[in-house]
Amino acid sequence: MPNPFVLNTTNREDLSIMSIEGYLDAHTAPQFEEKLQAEIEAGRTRIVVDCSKLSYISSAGLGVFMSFIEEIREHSGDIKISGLAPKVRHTFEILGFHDIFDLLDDVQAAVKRFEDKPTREV
Amino acid sequence: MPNPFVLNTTNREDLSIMSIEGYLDAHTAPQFEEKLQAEIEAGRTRIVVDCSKLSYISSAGLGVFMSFIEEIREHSGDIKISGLAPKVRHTFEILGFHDIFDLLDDVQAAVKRFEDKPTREV
Amino acid sequence: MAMIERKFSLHVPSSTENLALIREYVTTIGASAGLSDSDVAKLELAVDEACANVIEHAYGHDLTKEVTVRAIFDEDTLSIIVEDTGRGFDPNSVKQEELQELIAKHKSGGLGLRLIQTLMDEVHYEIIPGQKNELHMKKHIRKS
Amino acid sequence: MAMIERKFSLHVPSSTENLALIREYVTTIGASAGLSDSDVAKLELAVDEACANVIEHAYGHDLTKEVTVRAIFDEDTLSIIVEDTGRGFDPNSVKQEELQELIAKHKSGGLGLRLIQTLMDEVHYEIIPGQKNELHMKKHIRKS
Ligand SMILES: Nc1ncnc2c1ncn2[C@@H]1O[C@H](COP(=O)(O)OP(=O)(O)O)[C@@H](O)[C@H]1O
Ligand SMILES: Nc1ncnc2c1ncn2[C@@H]1O[C@H](COP(=O)(O)OP(=O)(O)O)[C@@H](O)[C@H]1O
Repeated sequence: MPNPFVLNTTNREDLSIMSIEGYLDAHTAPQFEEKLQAEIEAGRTRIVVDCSKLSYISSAGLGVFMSFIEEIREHSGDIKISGLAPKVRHTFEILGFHDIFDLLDDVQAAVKRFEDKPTREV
Repeated sequence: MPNPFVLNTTNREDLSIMSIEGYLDAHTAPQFEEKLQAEIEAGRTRIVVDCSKLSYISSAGLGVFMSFIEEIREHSGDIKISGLAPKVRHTFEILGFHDIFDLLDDVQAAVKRFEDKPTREV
Repeated sequence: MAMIERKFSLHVPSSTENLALIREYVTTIGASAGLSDSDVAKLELAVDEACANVIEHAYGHDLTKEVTVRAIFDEDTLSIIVEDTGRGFDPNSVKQEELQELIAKHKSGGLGLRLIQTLMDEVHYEIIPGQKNELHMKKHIRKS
Repeated sequence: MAMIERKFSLHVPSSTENLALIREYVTTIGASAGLSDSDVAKLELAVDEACANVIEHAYGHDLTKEVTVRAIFDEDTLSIIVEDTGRGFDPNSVKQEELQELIAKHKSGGLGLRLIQTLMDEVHYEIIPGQKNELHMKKHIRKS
């Protein structure tokens, strides 16, 4: 397939761990948006997005993080982002996302960060 | 690089083991041709071509095998081909190369075949 | 030895499903032109953003329309031109909002043009509304 | 739901270094069109052979010339047209020699046209020498 994108969600106690794989671009971002929306509607606002298998992100993907973060933090939740490959991390950084989001090395560190800092001021 | 091709030659007693990697197409076939020619000119006509890392071959690559095999067998040598991936093997088979060349699973089997059958009638 | 200009063009239906094809096309050409891996990644993202804008804004996801991506390189510079025949727009009137502002408004867009500006060495638009809109982007090729 | 025809085209300088780009282009389109992996591999090889012939025979490696690869698909069929404006030739007068014969003559070529014929479902040439030469190839899309 020319545009492989895989999304898996695991619910672990009060955390949702969403792992995204492949390309997150204007074509696949709507799928991610829909799943994230569903978590929030289910009242699950403590979310780790595991990007360790994400090979590419464009602004359409970043836009999904951007549009939900305020609502999530208003509910005392957060999105912690883990496992960014250097190329993908660079795209987050160009736009200043590292100042807004906690970027962690792996899922374990992201889960731990929720203990220390369950939410952030926007 | 858009067209990665790597060629390595190891001389082991009276055998030359050439391993080819990447894409063998009309762009890269001349490099393979040159190296094979050099082996023959150096009197080394017992050659294993290890294709286990070859991901693609077109008729330009097959043409190199085709053009040298007679001369090599006239010198009581042979080219044994090893490790073809299914996709690459299919291209050899479409054109009937499996009737002309010994295709072996790996380098070890190719070396062994030289003991049993040092050359073939064309 | 003077290097001749090498010209490429790709024409695809206006659909986001073709962004992956466009990215492969520009990354392969970028590598051929001699860009570093990191510059190839910048090129990939800038061209993706430009084409996503054409598909979404210029053509409103009309699959019967065509996106054109031209590439020309010599030893110094790789130039990309993204062309559409859509409605056009005035790039100078697009307000660049701060990330904080976009977040406060729950916006999911508004990041593309600034990415393109940041990633490429030279960027300009040539717009003839209703006829042809071109986004010209250049990346200098650093000698290694 | 009737599927609209999707049309793509790629134009590249006539050089074997661009065969890798052409292969990526057709394999991505082949997968989008719904071909199986094995049919995508056949398409890749057939188009490579057709373009290598254009670069070598139609243009004699003249980098200033252009190779065009068009692709059109609907739900049933993927059609590829490889175009050149080179010298043209008479496909019917090309002698198809047996592999044994080619080996006996120490030939390194002469395998491309038979590969194209074997790999694709329909093949025909439209030749107007000196003006435009087109190799039309079709692959039927099997429903899975
Ligand atoms: N090719 C285009 N044709 C028409 N309008 C465009 C084009 N590119 C950008 N725009 C306009 O510029 C705005 C900002 O674009 P951008 O920064 O990429 O953010 P986004 O696309 O996410 O809205 C778009 O919302 C759109 O109104
Ligand atoms: N696009 C083309 N333009 C001109 N001549 C061609 C073209 N394609 C094929 N030919 C002719 O047909 C012959 C056979 O082609 P082919 O079977 O691909 O073998 P090869 O290219 O290895 O010689 C070529 O040698 C050439 O004379």
